[in-house]
Amino acid sequence: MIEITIGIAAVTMLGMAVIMSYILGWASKKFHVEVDERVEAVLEALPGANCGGCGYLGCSEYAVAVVADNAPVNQCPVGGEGCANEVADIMGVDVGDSVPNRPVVHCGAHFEARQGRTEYRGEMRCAAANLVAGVQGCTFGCLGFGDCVSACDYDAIHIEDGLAVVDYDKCIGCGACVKACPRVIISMTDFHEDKIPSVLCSNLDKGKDVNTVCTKGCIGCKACVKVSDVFAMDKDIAVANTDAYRVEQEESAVEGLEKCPKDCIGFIGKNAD
Amino acid sequence: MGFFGSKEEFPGKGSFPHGIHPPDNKFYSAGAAVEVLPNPDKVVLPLLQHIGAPCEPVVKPKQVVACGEMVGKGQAFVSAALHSPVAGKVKKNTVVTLANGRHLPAIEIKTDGDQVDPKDLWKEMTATDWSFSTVSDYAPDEISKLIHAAGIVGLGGAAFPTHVKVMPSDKQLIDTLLVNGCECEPYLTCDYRLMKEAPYAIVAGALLAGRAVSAKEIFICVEDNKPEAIEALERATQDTVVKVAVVETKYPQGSEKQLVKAVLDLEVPLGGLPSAVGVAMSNVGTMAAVARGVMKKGPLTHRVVSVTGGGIANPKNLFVPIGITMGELIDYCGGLTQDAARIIAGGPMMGFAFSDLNTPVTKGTSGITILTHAEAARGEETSCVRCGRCVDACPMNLVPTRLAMAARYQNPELARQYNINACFECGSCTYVCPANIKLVQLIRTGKAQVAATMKK
Amino acid sequence: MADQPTATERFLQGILPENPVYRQLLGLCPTLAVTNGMQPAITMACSVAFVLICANVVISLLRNLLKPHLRIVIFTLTIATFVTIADRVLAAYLYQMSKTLGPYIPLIIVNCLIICRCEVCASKQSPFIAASDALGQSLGFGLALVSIAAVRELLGTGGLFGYQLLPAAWPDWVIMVLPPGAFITLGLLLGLVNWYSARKSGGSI
Amino acid sequence: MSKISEIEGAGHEGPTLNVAPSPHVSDITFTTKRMMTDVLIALVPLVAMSVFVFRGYAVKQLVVCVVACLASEALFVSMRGRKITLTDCSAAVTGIILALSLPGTAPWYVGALASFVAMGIGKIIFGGLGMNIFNPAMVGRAFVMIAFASLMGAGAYENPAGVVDAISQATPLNAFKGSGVATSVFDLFFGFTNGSIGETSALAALIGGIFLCVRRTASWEIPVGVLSCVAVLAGLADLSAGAGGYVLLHHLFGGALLFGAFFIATDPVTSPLTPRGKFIFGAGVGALVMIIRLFSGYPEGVMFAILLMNAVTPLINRWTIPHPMGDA
Amino acid sequence: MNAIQRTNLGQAWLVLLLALLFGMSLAGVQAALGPKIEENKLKETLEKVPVVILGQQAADELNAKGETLVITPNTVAVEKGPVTKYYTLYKADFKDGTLAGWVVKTKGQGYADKIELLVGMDADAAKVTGLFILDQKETPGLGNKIVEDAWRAQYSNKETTTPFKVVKLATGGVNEIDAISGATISSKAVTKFVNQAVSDLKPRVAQFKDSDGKGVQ
Amino acid sequence: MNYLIDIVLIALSAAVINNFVLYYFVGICPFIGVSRRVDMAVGMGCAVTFVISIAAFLSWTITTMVLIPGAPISSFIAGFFVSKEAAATVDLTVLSYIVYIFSISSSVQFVEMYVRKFFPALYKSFGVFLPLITTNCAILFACLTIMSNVAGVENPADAWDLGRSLTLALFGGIGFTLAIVIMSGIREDLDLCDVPEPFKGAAITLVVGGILALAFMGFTGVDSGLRKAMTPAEEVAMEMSVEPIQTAMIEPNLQQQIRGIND
Repeated sequence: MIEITIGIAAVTMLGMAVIMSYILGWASKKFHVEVDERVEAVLEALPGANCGGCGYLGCSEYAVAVVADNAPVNQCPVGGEGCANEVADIMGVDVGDSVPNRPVVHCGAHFEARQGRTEYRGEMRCAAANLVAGVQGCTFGCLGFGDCVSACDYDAIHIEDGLAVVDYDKCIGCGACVKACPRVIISMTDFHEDKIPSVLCSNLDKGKDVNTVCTKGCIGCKACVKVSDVFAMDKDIAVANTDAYRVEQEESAVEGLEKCPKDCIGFIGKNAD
Repeated sequence: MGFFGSKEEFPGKGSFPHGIHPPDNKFYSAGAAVEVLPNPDKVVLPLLQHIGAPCEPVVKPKQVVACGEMVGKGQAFVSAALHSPVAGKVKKNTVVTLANGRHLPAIEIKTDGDQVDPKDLWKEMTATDWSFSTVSDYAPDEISKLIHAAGIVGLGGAAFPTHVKVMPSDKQLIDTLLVNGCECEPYLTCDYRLMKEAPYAIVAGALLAGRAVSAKEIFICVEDNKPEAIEALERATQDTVVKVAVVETKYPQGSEKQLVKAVLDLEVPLGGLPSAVGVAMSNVGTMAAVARGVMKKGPLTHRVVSVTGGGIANPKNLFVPIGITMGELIDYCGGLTQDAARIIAGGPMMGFAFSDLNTPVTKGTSGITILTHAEAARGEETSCVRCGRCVDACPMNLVPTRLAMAARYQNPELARQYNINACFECGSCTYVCPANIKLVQLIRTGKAQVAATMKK
Repeated sequence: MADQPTATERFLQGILPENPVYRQLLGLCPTLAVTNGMQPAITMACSVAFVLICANVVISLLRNLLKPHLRIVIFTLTIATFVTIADRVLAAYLYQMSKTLGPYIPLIIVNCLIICRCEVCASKQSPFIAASDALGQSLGFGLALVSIAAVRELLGTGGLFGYQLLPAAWPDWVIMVLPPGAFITLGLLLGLVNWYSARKSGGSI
Repeated sequence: MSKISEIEGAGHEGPTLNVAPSPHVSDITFTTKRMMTDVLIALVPLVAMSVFVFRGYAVKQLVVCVVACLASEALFVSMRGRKITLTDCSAAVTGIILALSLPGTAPWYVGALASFVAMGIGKIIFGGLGMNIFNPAMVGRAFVMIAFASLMGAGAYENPAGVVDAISQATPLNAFKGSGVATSVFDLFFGFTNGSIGETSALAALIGGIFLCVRRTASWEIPVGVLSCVAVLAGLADLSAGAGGYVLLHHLFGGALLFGAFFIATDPVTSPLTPRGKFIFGAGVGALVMIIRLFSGYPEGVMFAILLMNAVTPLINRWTIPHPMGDA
Repeated sequence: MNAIQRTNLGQAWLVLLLALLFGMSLAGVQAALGPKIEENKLKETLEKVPVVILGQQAADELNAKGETLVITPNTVAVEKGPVTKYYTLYKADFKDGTLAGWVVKTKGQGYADKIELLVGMDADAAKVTGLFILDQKETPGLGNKIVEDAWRAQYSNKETTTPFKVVKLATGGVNEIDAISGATISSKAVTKFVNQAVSDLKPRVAQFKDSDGKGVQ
Repeated sequence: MNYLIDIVLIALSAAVINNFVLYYFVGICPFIGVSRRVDMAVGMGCAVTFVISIAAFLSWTITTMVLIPGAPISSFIAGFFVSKEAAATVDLTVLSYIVYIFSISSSVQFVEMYVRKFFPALYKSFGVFLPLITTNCAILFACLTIMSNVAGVENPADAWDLGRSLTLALFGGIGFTLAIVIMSGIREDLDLCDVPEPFKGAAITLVVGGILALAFMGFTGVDSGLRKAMTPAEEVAMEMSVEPIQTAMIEPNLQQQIRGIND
């Protein structure tokens, strides 16, 4: 009796398995849909748990997103690091070896430097305050309400005395603050060295107009450009050529920095005072 | 409903759904007759005072310009020319920040040489001898060209170039011209004084504009809290096709979509202009400027500005050159009082607060409202309790709290679902909000977010 | 590939840092369903441990034979087999408990925790490592179940394992042993765990 | 410009200017606090009636719930490190509504736990005032209703040894569901029956509710939706099953219907935003109340109905986005 | 070889092998444990039969003596108009062959879910000897009080001549059952099932008096 | 009439009263994972409802045809080897779990491929949810419930037919959809709320789920209330009647006779 039950159980299971795999195999050929082979490859590399932990609807959607929309390769919580590396290999994404790309705030004015700052009674966010004239005299500089701070997931940017300051030890260069700034004074810059010189002003007006709104604004006097080739003029504002900057030029940059009558050039980055 | 207007005169109900009834506070300056300001030492003319493309300067520094000479040329179709209100010498190019936050290049002119007395201009305006009969002498496209040449834009606040509005068009037939004299903004009285003191110029302008668009009917729409203006206009419109439509005093009655609804019972399609339903609309001040621009060939160089509110020593209505700084106007009206709290370009509902008194008066500046601390008082912001007051107030039938929260929590998708772009920022929701949330400001940031995602 | 954790590390990881319930939110169905008492919770934890360990070891032994597109089928087959065995054993030796747990024992088959461990660990590691990983994960799962069950049973019946612990005047919060109590308890405990780990890493509320 | 520059000069006695977004004026007479005060005023007739009918029982519940609500709000808000905002009166409103929805016989810990849950799980966990999805008072009440079923169930309202007349009777709805006995409509209207301490008097609920609607603190669409839907369904039930002495008015005046319709369902935070949505919400509450009253094991369904409709409020909002003016 | 590999079945050889193995092993497990499980199922009911018929004390005494009742299960179908209701009726005999009593297994809709219960009757079905709730999911704290001894004891040793009746406050009437406070529905449901079972089976038990299990095999 | 009442009550019970998610806790993973947006929730709900119906059909068929003792197919096969009577006792229910999960995953895969090939638009809107469903407990739970009502019943007349099974599955799926759509609506609103940091995400979702479960408890007993309301009065009287209409049939019990407890 037991033998019979075991036998029939085995036959049933085998029969089912044969039928199912035959039908599925037939279907996979019959219903084959052409897809990007990288999608298939990524899908293979993913665990296939379809847990939705990546924020996409299952593994296949994530695979499509990786291939088509350049979604980050490390989103799979089930597969973890190993899986991320495999996916990265398929996609040919270069993970290491690049120069750190970090945000730079192009404004150096704290509260006391800002002329014509008024009491503002509105929504305390930069995006909102930017719509009201006269929150401060300068229409270019940092508003200091910290939209960038709330955009940062890494606690790497703070408002200090009315000015956004990046903490380069914590910053991972995700660029969220750049997107958050309504005045577009934060830009992503390659840090070839730990600290780089930067012109801490974004005011494009002529010197006279700058002076009426800020005591630390670039007035386009060209003092820095004259003594150092690190700096160049872009119409009425000086800019630091950070892409070409290397540590050997530090002395030259310091010279330009010291020449600035408005004290609006500084070093930024790790270990910068 | 109206004092004078009877229901039969226009198809609408004289009102629109929702809206609010803020105290109008027009008593400050309603009684003050328009005074003419003497020419200032200098004027600053920003190169973009209208909606559209900025104009190109046609003068060089140190050049001497005459009174009314063109200094900026509108190159694009939607643009307006700029004329100097004074004779003088062009100084170095400069930049100014307008009250609405725009940071722009500007032409500064130092007053020098032979001046036209602005009093004469005002006299011309208030004259009763505007000849209505000569209107038919002008061809429609000639009117439009003359308006373009005079650099006339909407003087109600939006500053849309008027020649575009009155351009005769085969595509969009216009039946009705609505002349907007509602002035629903509290405090402001410049349109009221103009209607009272210069009704004939307004009617002449309306007839000209009506001819330009071949309108069959012309209504001058006035709220029922301005009986004297209505009376003056009734007198001026006698024996003309122009009718005075009296509408309910309600904010924002002066908004174009709401006025079309109130007077003609038509709904302007979402995202469309009144022309989509065969309506052209223009402000009373614009009409007066049109009359002068067409009949006297005089460019738009001066306008009426109210300086009003509890924070100014002597509230006045002034006839001022465009380009004069706000500070001079305040100065002329006796300066600020001790409890002045906020200076606003425009009215308190949609105007822009500013702090730099060097901000120039532009074509769109209808007034300067100076509020005291008590008038500008606003409770501390608390949480939204979703009471729905803003929904009841919104003249566009939107859900402002949702729009604001979508903006605050940066959810442009939700904002779009709730039709954020239909909002024209009238401020009714913020006025009624019991939680004192800055709804309009948030909605404005939301619009920016939506625009940013649309671009992607 | 990065350094693979050792067997001990994997074991320890599973208990707290990668707790299947509190950190990975895996296997919530049984977590909610059987935690109205300590006894069913512990029985469930043991069943899951049995299935997880057996499945992990078997999959680990088969790992070189797995074909990518068929691996999930094989996982489910293996898991279902061991679940059936666990179910039958419970029915034979702990009949009342098996009745109490009802369909939640067979539902272990679709417990994401097990598929996840098979995928992440067992299909790539040797049987020993796989077993220690499974043990750690099941311990973590058990801990989570016991913690929830403790709160629910204590508040809901005034005692643990059926023994009265709180004073007799304690009014039993019947809701705690009912479905809403399960959701709310797990939600609050999850919040507590998040708060604690955030505080440890210096975040604020 | 001389005078202006004097005014502008910093540090002088001149006016202090500020800037703000438009609009620059606001209706300062109508604030959130005034809304809450309105609700408190509207609750006065109900509180008075409950104290009149239930005497000490009512006073005890009111004190326990209000104190517990204020204390838990303070506790939870300070746990989040936020400013304590007891002065907005919202916690007090929740406390009173919660107390009014409890039976007079319930022991003190029922009210205390309900308040604690209402504030914690019903309100603060969602972010505090204005953020909660469910009506906090109803979350608290539902929690204790299930937790202490024997103290909160229909039968528990009766206490033969009670010193107050009302409390020794069965609640009207339970009397009907259990044994088919219909209480007189007169008693239901004035409130001389047993029940949750605040729900008995239809008259008091009507007075307070109409006050709220007139003040526009509550939207009239919701009570109208609830009552019209209940009236229609109760009428149909009467017609189909034969009233058994229990008529439409019993359904309208009995139980917590009026109290719920005017005071709990109208909670603006947890009801839809638009007038149309509010009416749908009200009608949904009415329908669920009747389903639960007629078919389920519970004699009364106002609490469950409101919680269920609170849950679908986001969906109602989503599906009743008004068409802006000019949108075809 | 390649041809085989390319076919679907060839690819899935491991699946097939495992299916075969697992199927066999499961059948083996079932064969080993199946009887035990079946026994558990029966025991669950049968264990209660002496208690329900004789009462806890007498059952314990019997147990202490090492004696057991001989229990014969029967299925009874009662047709009531369109519906047919099935009961499991257990006949319990003492070792000496005398009839000890009857136990009916019945179930029906309670407040939350089905309630399954055993009703014991004496040899003539003249008295209800006891009640046992096998399975219920009534509200904890309220309806689930039906399992408590004190409440169930109300049914013991009551004549079956009048149906049981649920009352809120017992007035001392015949066969009155005190409702559980706040759980009238559960109390009524159980009482209804008892009344039904008694009325349906009381006239039938005589037909089973002769069946001793062997007879009906 | 009775059958109809049965169907209505099974449907109501599965969809609302004993909601799969809020009462039985099955399908919690997608309930928390895929409830962030309403349109996703609707897609997920539809996909689950669809698959659960297919799975119910398969499991009912396999259970009655193959697994239960005396099932036609297995006893036919067994009949080759042993006597008819012995073949009828072959009990394969031990295989049920493995067979169910096997058929669920295969049918999901099949449906996914089919939809993807022939209805790409449909696939885009709800097909992407299909693979997520294999590991959704709700499907297996429905199969198990059907099994316990087919194989575990004592009286053959109580065993569910295909209609009841499909009703359970379909309305179980609808109940799941209801719960997940309500939850997604709430979660979209929660995005605009200042939820304390530790509670963001799954924790607040679970708490909301708890309150939802609380609210759904209001429906407890609606099924018996409805049954009472729907059953004609004379039938109630008949069921309660003391005298059966027809003579009772006597059937030998199939169960093995057990003597005493300790044998």
